[in-house]
This record gives sequence, structure tokens and C-alpha cells, in this order.
Amino acid sequence: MAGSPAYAVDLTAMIAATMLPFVSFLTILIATRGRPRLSAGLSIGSVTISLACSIALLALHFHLAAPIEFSTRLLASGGLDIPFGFLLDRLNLLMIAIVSAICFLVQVYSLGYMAGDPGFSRYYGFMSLFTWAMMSLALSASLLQLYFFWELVGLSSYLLIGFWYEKFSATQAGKKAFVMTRAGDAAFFIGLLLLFVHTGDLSIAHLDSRSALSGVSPSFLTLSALLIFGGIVGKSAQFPLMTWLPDAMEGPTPVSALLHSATMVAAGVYLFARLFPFFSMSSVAMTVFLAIGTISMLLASTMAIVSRDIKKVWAYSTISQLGFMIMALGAGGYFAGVFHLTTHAGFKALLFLCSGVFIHRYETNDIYELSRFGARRMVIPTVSIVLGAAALSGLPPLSGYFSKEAIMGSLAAMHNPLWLAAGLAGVFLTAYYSFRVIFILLFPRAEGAASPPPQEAGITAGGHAAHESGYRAMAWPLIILSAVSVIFGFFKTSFKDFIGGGAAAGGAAGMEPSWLHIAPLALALAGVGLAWVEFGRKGAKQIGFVDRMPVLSRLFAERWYIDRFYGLVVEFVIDRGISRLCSQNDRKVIDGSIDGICEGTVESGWVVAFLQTGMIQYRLLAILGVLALLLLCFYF
Amino acid sequence: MIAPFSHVLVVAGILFALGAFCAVTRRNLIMIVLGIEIMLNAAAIAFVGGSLHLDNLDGQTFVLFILAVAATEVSVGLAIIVYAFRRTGSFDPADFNLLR
Amino acid sequence: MHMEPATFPFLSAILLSCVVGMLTIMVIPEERHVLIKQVSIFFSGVCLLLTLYVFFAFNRSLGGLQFVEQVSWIPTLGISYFNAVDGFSLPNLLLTGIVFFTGVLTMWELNTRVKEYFALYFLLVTGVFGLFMSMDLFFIFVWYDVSLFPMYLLIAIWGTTRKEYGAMKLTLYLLAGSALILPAIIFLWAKSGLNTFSFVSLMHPGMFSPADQKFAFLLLFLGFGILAAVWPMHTWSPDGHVAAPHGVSMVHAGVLMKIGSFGVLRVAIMLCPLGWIYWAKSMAVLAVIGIIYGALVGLRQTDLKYVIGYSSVSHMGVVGLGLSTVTVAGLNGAVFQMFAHGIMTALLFSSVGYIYDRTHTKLIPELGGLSRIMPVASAFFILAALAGVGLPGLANFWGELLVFLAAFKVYPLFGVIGVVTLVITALFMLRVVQKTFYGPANARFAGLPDVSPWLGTPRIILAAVLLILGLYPSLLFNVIRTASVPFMNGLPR
Amino acid sequence: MNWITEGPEIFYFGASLWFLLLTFAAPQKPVSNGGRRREYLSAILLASVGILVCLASVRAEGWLFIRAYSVDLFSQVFKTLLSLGLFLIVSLCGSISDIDERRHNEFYFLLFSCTLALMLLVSADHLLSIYLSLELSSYSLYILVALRKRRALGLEAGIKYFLTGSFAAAVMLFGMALLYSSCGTAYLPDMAKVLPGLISRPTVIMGLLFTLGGFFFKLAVFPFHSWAPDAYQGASNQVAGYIATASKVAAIAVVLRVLASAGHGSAYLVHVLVILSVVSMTLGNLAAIVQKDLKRLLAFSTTAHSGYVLIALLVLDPAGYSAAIFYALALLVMKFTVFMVIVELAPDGRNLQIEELAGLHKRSPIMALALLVALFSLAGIPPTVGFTGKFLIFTAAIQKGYVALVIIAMINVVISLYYYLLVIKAAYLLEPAEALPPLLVSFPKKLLAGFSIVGIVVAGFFPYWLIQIANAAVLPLFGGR
Repeated sequence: MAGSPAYAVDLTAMIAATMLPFVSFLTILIATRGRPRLSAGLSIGSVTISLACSIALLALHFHLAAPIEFSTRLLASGGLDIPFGFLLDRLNLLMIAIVSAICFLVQVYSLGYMAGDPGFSRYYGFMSLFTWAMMSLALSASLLQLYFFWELVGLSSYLLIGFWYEKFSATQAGKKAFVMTRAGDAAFFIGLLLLFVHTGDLSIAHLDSRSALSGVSPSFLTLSALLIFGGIVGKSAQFPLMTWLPDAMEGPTPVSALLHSATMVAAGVYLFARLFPFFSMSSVAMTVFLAIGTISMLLASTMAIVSRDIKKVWAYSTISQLGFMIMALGAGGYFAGVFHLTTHAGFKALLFLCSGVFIHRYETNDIYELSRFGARRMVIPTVSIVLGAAALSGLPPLSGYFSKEAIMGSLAAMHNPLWLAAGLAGVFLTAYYSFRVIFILLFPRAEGAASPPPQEAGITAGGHAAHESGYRAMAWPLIILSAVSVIFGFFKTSFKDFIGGGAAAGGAAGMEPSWLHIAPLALALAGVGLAWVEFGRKGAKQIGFVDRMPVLSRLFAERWYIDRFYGLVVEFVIDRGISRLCSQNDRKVIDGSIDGICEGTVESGWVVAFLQTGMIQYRLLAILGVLALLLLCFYF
Repeated sequence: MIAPFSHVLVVAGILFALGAFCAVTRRNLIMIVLGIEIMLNAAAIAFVGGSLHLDNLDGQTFVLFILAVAATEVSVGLAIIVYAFRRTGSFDPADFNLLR
Repeated sequence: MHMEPATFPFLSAILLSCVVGMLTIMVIPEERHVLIKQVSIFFSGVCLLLTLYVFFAFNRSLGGLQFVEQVSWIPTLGISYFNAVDGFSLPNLLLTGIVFFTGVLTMWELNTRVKEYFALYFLLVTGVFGLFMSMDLFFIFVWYDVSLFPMYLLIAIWGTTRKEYGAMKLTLYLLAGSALILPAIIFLWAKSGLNTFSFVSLMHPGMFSPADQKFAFLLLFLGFGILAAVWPMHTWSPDGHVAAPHGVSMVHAGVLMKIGSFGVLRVAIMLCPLGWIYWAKSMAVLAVIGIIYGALVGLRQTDLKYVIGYSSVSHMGVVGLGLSTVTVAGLNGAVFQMFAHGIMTALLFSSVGYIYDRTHTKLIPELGGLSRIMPVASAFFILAALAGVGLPGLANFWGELLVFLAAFKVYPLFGVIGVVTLVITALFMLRVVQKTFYGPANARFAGLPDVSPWLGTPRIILAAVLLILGLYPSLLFNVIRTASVPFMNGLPR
Repeated sequence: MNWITEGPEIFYFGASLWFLLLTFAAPQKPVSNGGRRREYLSAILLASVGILVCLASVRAEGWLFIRAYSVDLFSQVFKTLLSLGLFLIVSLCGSISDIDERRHNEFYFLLFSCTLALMLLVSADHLLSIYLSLELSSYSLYILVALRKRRALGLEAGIKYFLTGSFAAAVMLFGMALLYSSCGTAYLPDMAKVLPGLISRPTVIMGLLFTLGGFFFKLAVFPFHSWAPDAYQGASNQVAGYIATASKVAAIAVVLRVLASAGHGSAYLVHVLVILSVVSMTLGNLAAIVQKDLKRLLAFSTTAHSGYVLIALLVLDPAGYSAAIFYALALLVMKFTVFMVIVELAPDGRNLQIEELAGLHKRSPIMALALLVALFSLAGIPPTVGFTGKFLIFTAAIQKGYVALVIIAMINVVISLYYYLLVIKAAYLLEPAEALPPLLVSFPKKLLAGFSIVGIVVAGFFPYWLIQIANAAVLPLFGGR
């Protein structure tokens, strides 16, 4: 198929979109570390080309009928044939567009945010690494290739979270993120190998065709689906591997916006969507996924209610929204899940970037402090953050409203009304916690008088100027993303056509009862209202209802003690338990016995040597004795 | 009457054992040498007996040489032992324990 | 088996350049350090170039034995000087060339007893090269021992922590291994009745009875297994790593441990395939214990080199698991993993060496914040640690992938355990990285120079190899396959 | 009769006579340095000519004394080795300060006559000639040991050596009497014909065992080894070197000859040899671990090496015997090299403690290297002659099915490596308490050391020529005539 010119164009575009960031990554790390401006230029240049290629591909193949696959054999070793290539269908056309667009915006934004950081070049190097890995992940033709880049995405996440490596908490968070996602990935890897061993082919197109797996036993299918889902749980920070994501907020804010909200964590959901036909072959697995999505969504929402750290609120909200997506997909709502993925990428990136502006300016993450410092005076971010929060809460006419509605639609199609109830509760909580933040930010309740913008004196003139120019670089992405959040929802229908045509399995959608249009909206409004009562209105004490219940608030603040539990497991079971046991065994038993044998040999040497020092006649006796013994042997 | 060869061997064996006993038990260097001489003589008896038994002269030749060698042995041995006695004043084998 | 005679004795030329290098070093006066080092670099460079030539000139479509050189040595016992490379030995040969060269470069700053060091180092490597290219059991044993005994002096004289203990332990352990190998080799020779030690003549299915194969395989596996740090015969390896000077640690972990696994493959498996099949399950159990045990013990170590040492135990367990699967994929993965692990540990030790030479400590609690002080030097270590974690894009991933894949087919449970251990490996590797390189810069080490391009050369080479193979593994797999596929096809079932 | 056949014996007889005459002519007062030098030069000249004579007669064949004495390739090869051993040891006697100056002529006389006796021994084909030459060599050695200037050590060693030796000789003699009377002959070739039929008789077994005991004494095999540590420690360094090299070579030869004639067909004898071999090497190696005195350590290692040699002998076939011959050569070279280093390091003739080796690598790199190579060779590490010798022994043993025995031997090799490494550690690792001056090694000694190193390595790596000689030398024992 490589002959026709159209394919050649596609291939070139895809290679350019994926490989250029890699080239820039290598160049930055090897050659241009000492020149921050050049590095940033390289990185942004490459991501611009990626974006252009992605959009070109999207435009070219907007009415793509059948997936296009390019593959070459990367590795063939007896009995094992690992193809490597590109798969192009509507889903990943969409994905690469989202990824490259947000990468582009965030990298531009970072010009301002990261200005003056000593690791500026390194930052852009890692950003390029991420872009490469994420774009390649989206375009992967086989599950193994996807895993390959899946891990690399994890690597860039590790490096970027721990970017400020002199901060202990940052490095700790990076390590935690890597290890926890790795735990999920181990399951993914096992599932992948299992699948390979039984089917002999990991090509995504192959796995998604029902005919290919018809001969495989259902229980096996369920098992491998569950294992692969383990990877999704890790990457998308679902229950029970959810706690790394809030910690990951230790990284620079643009990183949180890019990796830990819009794209990388969405890779899990993307994988779900990618293998949707495969997963949907096992109804048991789908139910499990649905349950996990629901649990994560609710738990994370409760955590978000009590957090004072603005980034952490958005982080919890990310988990919760990802939970929504998983729920949607688990309920068979392919379109709803992917649609929410898209809209969420936009408004969540927006939220983070806005918060980043505040944090960059006031150097604190605490909502109350930000509010007291007068964050609301920065107009563009404030407007944008309100828009973003509204989109997150699912208020019309913003994009979030449409995608939430779609999700509720697919949940409603389930037999068990419990899922829908949980979803609706989630909608309420989402609206509540997002507007809690907004109202706190908008209506400062200073203990004293309105405090002046702080630290004005502390910032030198040059630094201030840098902030100002940086502010402009940071503002544009906000405006673009806000616009997207506002407009995108109206393209629901065409989006549905685009996506729905792309996937073979549409899932259940359609017969939605009319009250479904109203219920989510009503609940979202109720959430906003409660937030208004507690935080917004004049005289409100800005104490949430949960805060009045110490037990509950403690439980939520401690993240339901999940983290504590893992800490204990790692410390007591692994570190002080098995690992210590093994070390002791190594030193005492194995080394001990070897050393013991050696010492015994030397000791016996002393004995033997001592026997040689006696009187001469003992030796004569020994000669006689041994001869006599040997002769005796003869008679036996 | 002619003693059977096995009796000769038994006598030689007993003599050998006596010599060995002497060499092993007596705490005097000279007596050890004497014990060894007795062992040599036991061998000589066995040789003579064998020679007669087989009607072969090799055994007799052996005895002649054993006598000569035994004489050499005594001279070399006594030379060393006496020299040692002059230095240490002792014939007790237990006193020679420098080497360890 | 196809045999392609050599037009020019390249393999002997490799050995000869080592020996000539050693002799040249021995005649240079001790005081002329720089000259000695330059000569060492020259001769090791020649070796590297020759191995590279052999590697790329190896005909991948033909396979079999190539560059064959054979000279009768002791005809009465059927011993011949028989050198050749096949798909199994070629990667190891290249590995030796690379580690040898980079090991010489790493020791550029040595200034005590330089002459003796490099002379012994060359002798050591001569043995390693010889072992990988030899096709005669007698010579395999000779080279095996030649590559071991310089270790004692190298560690005991130039080493660091508990060096005499480590050196003695290592030497005795490994010689104990050879105590099992030599009888087994002679046993095979005697049982064949052909009066030949030639590997090619002995490697015929049905040459040895099943009972003989089981017996000989056990001896050979235990003997070579000691060198491959098979659990529970592994404790010499961390102690030895820690005690050895950096260049020697590189060769030791990078190449010497491969001799063990290579010996298991070449001698034990290829000559006693029935024994292999019989013992495979036990091998797998030991290997899996090694994988998880190494990682768990590594978790508690506070000495950088101990950490690497125990991670090596774990990684060599992966090799062992691959060898025990009795599949093509397993063999391929194991040989690939040998190569990848060799390069990776060489890189780790080389980096630790640089750091130790500056800070004079390799205790993790005393270090910290090195990334701020020497970012490039740290980056190399971190890269290697990531390779050790099995990150895609770096060479180790492919080896582990194939091994676990093969293990899943044969021993699903062991495969699961192996994969789960990757998480623990990640935990302890990243912990080390965090504690050593991250955090606020340590005032004690402020002002220490970062690695200069010249001193960084060995690490650049090693890192580049890791990366190239991580992205283009076929470079190696194409070679390994030429040996593994025919071998497995010829296996009696 | 062709004179060349007995050339070596006649030559060495003449040489010892020459020194005997010199003892009468020697002045009674202490001689000047020149006098000592002259004796040394004449000794080394005679010893080197002796090698040539042996080489010239290497192809000779013949009999003497109504076949009690046979000259064949086997004996001639061993004679060449013995002459080589003597030459090497004499070359170490340049500054022999541990023997009274007035006794130098006697010293050389005894050395040459002992060599003569050993040469007779390797050719002896009759129990009587074996006995006589054995005793002759033993008496020379007793006196050589006792001749040391450090009298307390020398005399004690002499007494112990003498008593154990005479005791063993008496045992051997009794055994010979039993053998003779059972077989009806004292010719080894004739005994070889009768013995297989009689081998299960108690008297024959007893006789064989006792007879071998005498040879095992020479070889320092358990339980006849107990003199070795004391004799090595008590004798002067050169004499200890002589016992360790030339005397061992001859002992291997005579055991070989006797076993080749007598050993076939007795499983019991093989078992005894297996037991003795295992116990010898284990015991020797264990005891050597804890020694502080280098010579005493070497004595115990000698016992261990005798254990290895016994493995070669007990397979009772040509491959084993030729391996034993090869190993004899290997032992000669290796042990000599170590003693050369000892002599160089202790010019005043004292006993060398292991820790005194400290700093050797700095004081004299070539001597340190020679010691290193020799010890690794003793430990059996390739590519040295010691390894090749062990390899030949093990191939012979495994071909006969003694796999377990070989594994035990290999484990012993590992144990032995431990104490060799301790010595190497002392030479290469330890630094002396106070700085010692560099060792002044004369050029000939350097040359000798160089030759030893090259010899050990080359003979180990290119052994084929030597193996062929060893194979050829074995042939006469198996009806080569």
C-alpha cells in the first residue's frame, strides 16, 4: 500500500509529527543545554510542526472510512514477530490533534511560566520527550508499541514531576508516580503477554475485530481485559492507584496541565477507547470497569471538597472526571467517553493554566491566600477560570455540559439505576467543589482589611518586567482554551458523526428519557447553589458542610487513608518485612554458611597442622596404624 | 625337621612387630634406632626363609646387603643422634620440638 | 552446522592485540603513567575495532559458525585451537570489546601501580575474548580460568571496601565453579569416545545418553551458574562488585557474569540438551527466586555498588529465566539481556567510579544532591538506572520482553512474578536515584567538577549503545537468531 | 657394552668422587670468598655438563647387572629431569651461607651422590637395586638436612627425617621380603607376569602395601608424609629445594615402575590408592592453610601434590602414567621457581615467613612475578604447566570413570588456591612495616627467573611436545621391549 502518493503523504506527516519532537529532545539534551532560548525554540518549533501535521491529517481524513495501517517489522525473532508502525483512524486523528494542540499551547505558556529557571533547557527537552512519546502512543499500531510509548510517557511524567529535584517532595512525588503507574503497567504487561501468548498477535486492528478472538475462551478474555485495565487504572489514576496524581502536582504547573490533566492521564482512557471492542466482549470486565470508574469518581470528588490547594482540587477533579469517562466507556458509551475526554482536555488544561498564572504571580497554592492576595484582579485568568469551572460543572452552554449529558445518557441505559444515581451525585459534587474554589477566589474574606498585592516590593524591576512579558505569553493560551471550551460543545453532533463512524461498535445511545436533559443540569445548579450559600454570598463563613464534620473531613483530607495504607505496606511489608528478611538471609544464612564452611576449613587446618607437631614416635605409630587399617579393609 | 615356610614368616612377623613396638614405645632415640634394626632383621629372616623356600639365591644376596645397609644406618643415625645429644643433652624424642 | 572459514584470522588478531598490549605495557617503565594509558587505549581500541568489524562482517543470512580458525593443538587428546563466532558468541564478543575499551578509559585517572593494573586487566580480557570465541572445550576452560585469576589481584590491590575479603571470596567461589566444570568437560570428552574436545564434533544429538546429559548438565550448570550469580550462589558477586576498582567492576559485572550464562548456554545447554530439558524447571525456579530476591535485597542496600550488585543478581535471574524456557524467544531474550545488562552495569559502574573518584564515598546517605553539582555525570547514572528498570527505548527492555514472553508460554506463574518484580526494581532504583542525585546540593561536594568530555567518553559510548539497541533491537536479534533458531530446530524432542 | 648407556651414572659417580677428593684437600681454616666461588663454579660446571651427558644418552637402551638395572627411554627421561633438577638447585648455591664454609665440598659431594642414587633408582628393575639406591639417596639426604649451620633446626629435622625414613625403609624391606617369597622372584618384569594371579593373597597384598610404603615415604604420601614439613623447615633452603624437586621426581618414577609391574588386577590396591590419594591431598591442603613458614607450607602442599600424582598412578594405564611423568616435570619447575624466590629473599639462609614477602612486588618485580606464576601453576590455573599436568591426570582418571575422585581433587585445588593466594597477597599486597631496600638480583638470576616464568607458561600453553615425550617414555614399561 506504500506505493500511492496519498499514503506517502500520510506517512511523512506522521513521521514528522512523531519524530521531530524526539530529534529536538536529543538535540536539546546533548547540544543546546547551555542555551535556553534555542532549546525552547527547537521544542516549540517541533511541536508546531507536529500540530500542523496533525491538523493536516485530520483535515485530510475527516471522512476516513476504514483505518489505515502502516507497519514494518521492528523485531522478528523466531516465533515472535513484533510489527511497528502507525495506525490511523478517527479516534487517533482526534487524539493527536488534542495532544499536539495542548502541547503547543502549554509549551508557549511555559515560555512565560518557566522563564529564568535554571533548568529551562532541560524542561523543554523533557517536554519534547513527552510530545514524542504521547504522539507515538496515539498512533501506535500494536499494543506492544503502545506499551512501549506508554512507559516512555510515564518516564517523562517522572522526570517532569521531579523537575525541581532539589525539593524533596517533588522527587518523592515523581518516584511515587512512576512506581504506582508501574504497578498498573505490570498488570498491563502481563495482560499483554497473556494475550500475545494466546492469540499470537498484538495488532490493535486485529484485537478489535471480533472475529479474531472468537476462538478464545471468555474467562481468558475477561482475565486479559482486567489485566490490561490495570494499566489504565495506573495511568489514569483510578481507584486503587489514584493517589499519585495529587502528589504529582509538585511539578511545574504547565506540566500538570499538560500531563496530569489533559493528555497523559487521558492515555488510559484513550487505551480503553482504543480497545473498546475488545473490552466490550467481556461483560464482566465491563462491569468491573464501571464500578472502578464510579468509585474513583466519587472518592476523588470527596477529596476535592476539602482541599485548600488549588492544584490539588483540580487534580482530584481530574481523577473524578477520568472516572466519569471510564464509567461512560464501561457503560458502553463510546462516544460519551471520547467526547468527555476531548472537552475535559480543553477545560482542565484551561483550569490548570489559569491556576498557574495565579501561582506564578503569588507563589502560593492555597486558595484562601490567593484570594486574600487579590487574585481576582487579574482579569483574563479570572474570567477563564470561571469559564473553565463552569464547563467542568457541566453548565450550559459550555462544552462540559454536553459531554456530561452524553455520559448520563449512556449511564441511564444501564439496567441498574445505581450507576446513574452515582453519576448524578458526581455531577452535584463536581459543581460544588469547582464553584467552592471559584467563590473563594472571587470573594476574599480577609481576616483584616483587604490586603495589598503582596511581595510587590520583593520583586525587582527586572523580575517584574519578566513577569509582565511572561504574562502575555501565558495569557494567549488561556484565551484560546477558553474559546474552545465555550464553543466546542456546539459541535457535539458533528463530533458524534466523526467518532461514531470511526468505531465499529457504537454502544448504546439514543433512547434517552427527557428528564435526563434536566436532571444533571439541575443537580449542577444545586451544587453551584450550595457553594454560593456556603462560600459566595455575603456573610458566608466559607466553611463547607464537610468541614463541619471533622471525621468526614479528616477522612477526605487523608484521601480515605489509601496513601497511608500504601505507605504502611511499602514500609512494613516490603522494606522491613520481606526485604529485610531477604537481606538477613543473605548475610546470615547464605553468607554465614559459606563463611562458616571456609572458617571450618581453616579451623580443621589448625587441627591437622597441630597433629603434625607431635613427638616423632606418634608418627611412627600413625604409619603402623594406617597400614593396619588398610590391611583390615582388605578382609572386609 | 624342616619348619614350614609359613612358620618362618610368622616368626619374622613377630620379630617385626616387636621391633616396631620397641621403636614406637621407647622414649629414647637410641632405642628407636635399635627397634628399627630389629625390624630390618625381621625382614632379613623373611628373605632367608623365602630364599630357602624358593631355592633362589636372590634372598640371600638381599640379606648380605641388608647387613651392610644396617651398619651404615647405625653409623649415620648414631652420628646425628650423638651430635644432637651433645647440643641438647637429651635422648628424649619429646625434647625435639622446635619445628612446628 | 555451517562453517565459514576465515580469510584472515580476525579472532586470533583480537587475542593477539590483547596479548601484545599486555606485553608492551609490561616493558614500559612504571613511572610513565600517561604512556601506559595511551598504549592501553590504543590496543583496546584496536580490539574494539576488530570486534566491530567481525560484528558487522558476520553474514546474518548465512548464520552458523563464521571466522573459523582451527589448528590442531594436542592431537593425542583431540584438542585443537578452534576459534569461531556464531550468533550466541558474537554479541558477547562485541560486548567485551565495548566494555574493555570503555573500562580502560574509565581508569584514565588511576595513578597507583598503573603498569600492573593495565597488564592484569589486559590478561583478564584476553581470557574473556578467548572464551567467547573458542569452540574447543579445553580452551573454553583455559580461558575461563585465565579470565578469573587476575581478578584476585585486581580487586585486592586496587579495590576499596573490604577488598581482601571480597577478592578472596570471589576467587574461591569462581574457582569452586571451575572445580565442577573441569570434571564435567572431561566427562563429556570421555563419554563421547571420539577423543575430541571440539565443540562442533560433540554437538550432535544423541551423542550422549540421557543419563550422562543430566549428570553433566547439572555439574556444568552449577559450575557456570556460580559465575552467572544464580541464586543462592550469588553472594560473591555483590561483595566482589563493591570491592573491585571501577574498571574491573565494569568488566566483572558487564562481562564476567556473562561468561557464566554464556557457559551455561554454550557448554551445558548446547551439549546436553536433554539434560537441559530435564533440569529446566529447576533452573527456572532458581532464576525466579534470583530475580525477586535480588530486587528485594537491593532495596535495603546503602552502598551504591551493592545496589548495582544486587540489581545484577536480579537481572541475571532474567537471563537464567530466559535460558530455562527452552524456547527460541527465551534464548534470544537471554542473550540480548546479557548484552544489554553488560552495557547497563558497565555504565552504572563507570558513573559510580567517576562520582567516587570525586567524592570518595559511595554510601548513599552521605551523597545527595549530586545532580546540581555534576548534572552530566548524574544523567548517565540515571539513564542506566532507567535501563535497569526496563524502560522501553533502552536496550534492556527488549531482553526482558522476550524472556518474560517466553516465560509466559512455559511458566506463566514465573512470568508473573518476574513482571511484578519490575515494580520493585523500579522502586529501589528510583529510590537510589532520588537519594543520591536529587535533593539540595550537598555542601561537602560543592565545587566538584562535572565530567569533562574526555572523561565522559566511556559513558557516552555506553549510553549510546543502550539507546541505539533500545530503538533498533534487530541489530542484535538478527545475529542471535542465526544461532538460536537452528539450534532449537535441531533439538531432540 | 656401550659406555654412553651408563654415561650419566658414570659421570655423576666421577663428579661426586671429585668432590670427595676435594674434601680431603680442603684447607682446615675458613677459606676466602674466592675458594667458595671456585667450588660453586666447578659444581655448576659439572651439573651443566651432566645435563648434556644425560641428553646425549637419552636414546640409549641396555641392561646391567643381570637385568637388575635397565636403561630405557623411561629412565633416561627421568635422568634428564634429575640432572636438570640438580643443575637448577646448584645454581641457587652461589651464596650458600647456611652451610658451614668448611663443609661445602661435602655438601656438593652429597648432592651429587644423592643425584647419582636417584638416577640408579629410576633405572632399578630389581627389588634389591631399588632398595640399595633408595637407601643411598636417603642417607645422603639425612646428612644434607642435618648439615645446616642453624644446628638446632638442622639436627632436629635430620633426626626426624632419619627415624621416619629408616622406619619406612624397614617396613618396605619387610614388604619386599613378603613379595619376594610369594612371587619367587625379585625382578620387576618377572613379578609383573606372576602378580596378577596372586594378587588376592593376603601376603602379596601386605607385601605390596608395605613395599609401596617405602616409596610413598619418598613421595611424602599420607601416612608417610610426616617428615616432610620438619625436613623442609629444618633443612637449608637449597636442600629443601632439592628434596622438593629432584627427590620427588625420582620417587614418582619408582612408584610408577613398581605399579606398572605389580598393580594390575587388584581392585583392593586401587581402593587403597584412592583412599591414600584423597587423604593426602585433603590433609596436605588443610594443614598448609595455617602455616606461617613458607617452606613448611610448601611441604604440606607437596603432600597434596603427591595426592594428585597418586590419582594419575591409580588409573593404572599409559595415559595416567604419562600424565604422572608430565606432572613430575611440572612439579620440578614450579617448586624450583618458588625455592629460587625463597633463596633470593633470604640471602642469610634463614627460614622465610610468609609475611616477610611483604613488598616483594616493589623490591623485585621479576621475583614477585616468578612467585606469582609458580604459585598459580601449583594451584593449577591455566595457562601454566601445573594446570596442563592436572588436566592430563584428570582426563586419564575420568576416562577410567573416577569422576567423583576428580571432583574431590578439584575441591582440593580450590582449598589450595586459598593459601597460595595468601602468599601472593603477601607478595603483592602487604607493605613491609619499615621500608626495605630493593632486592639486588644478579643478572643470571633474573635470567633464570625469566626462563622459569616463560617455561611454566609456555610448557602449559604448548604442551604437545612434552606430552609426546611423556607418552613415549611410558612405552618401555608396557612391553616396549
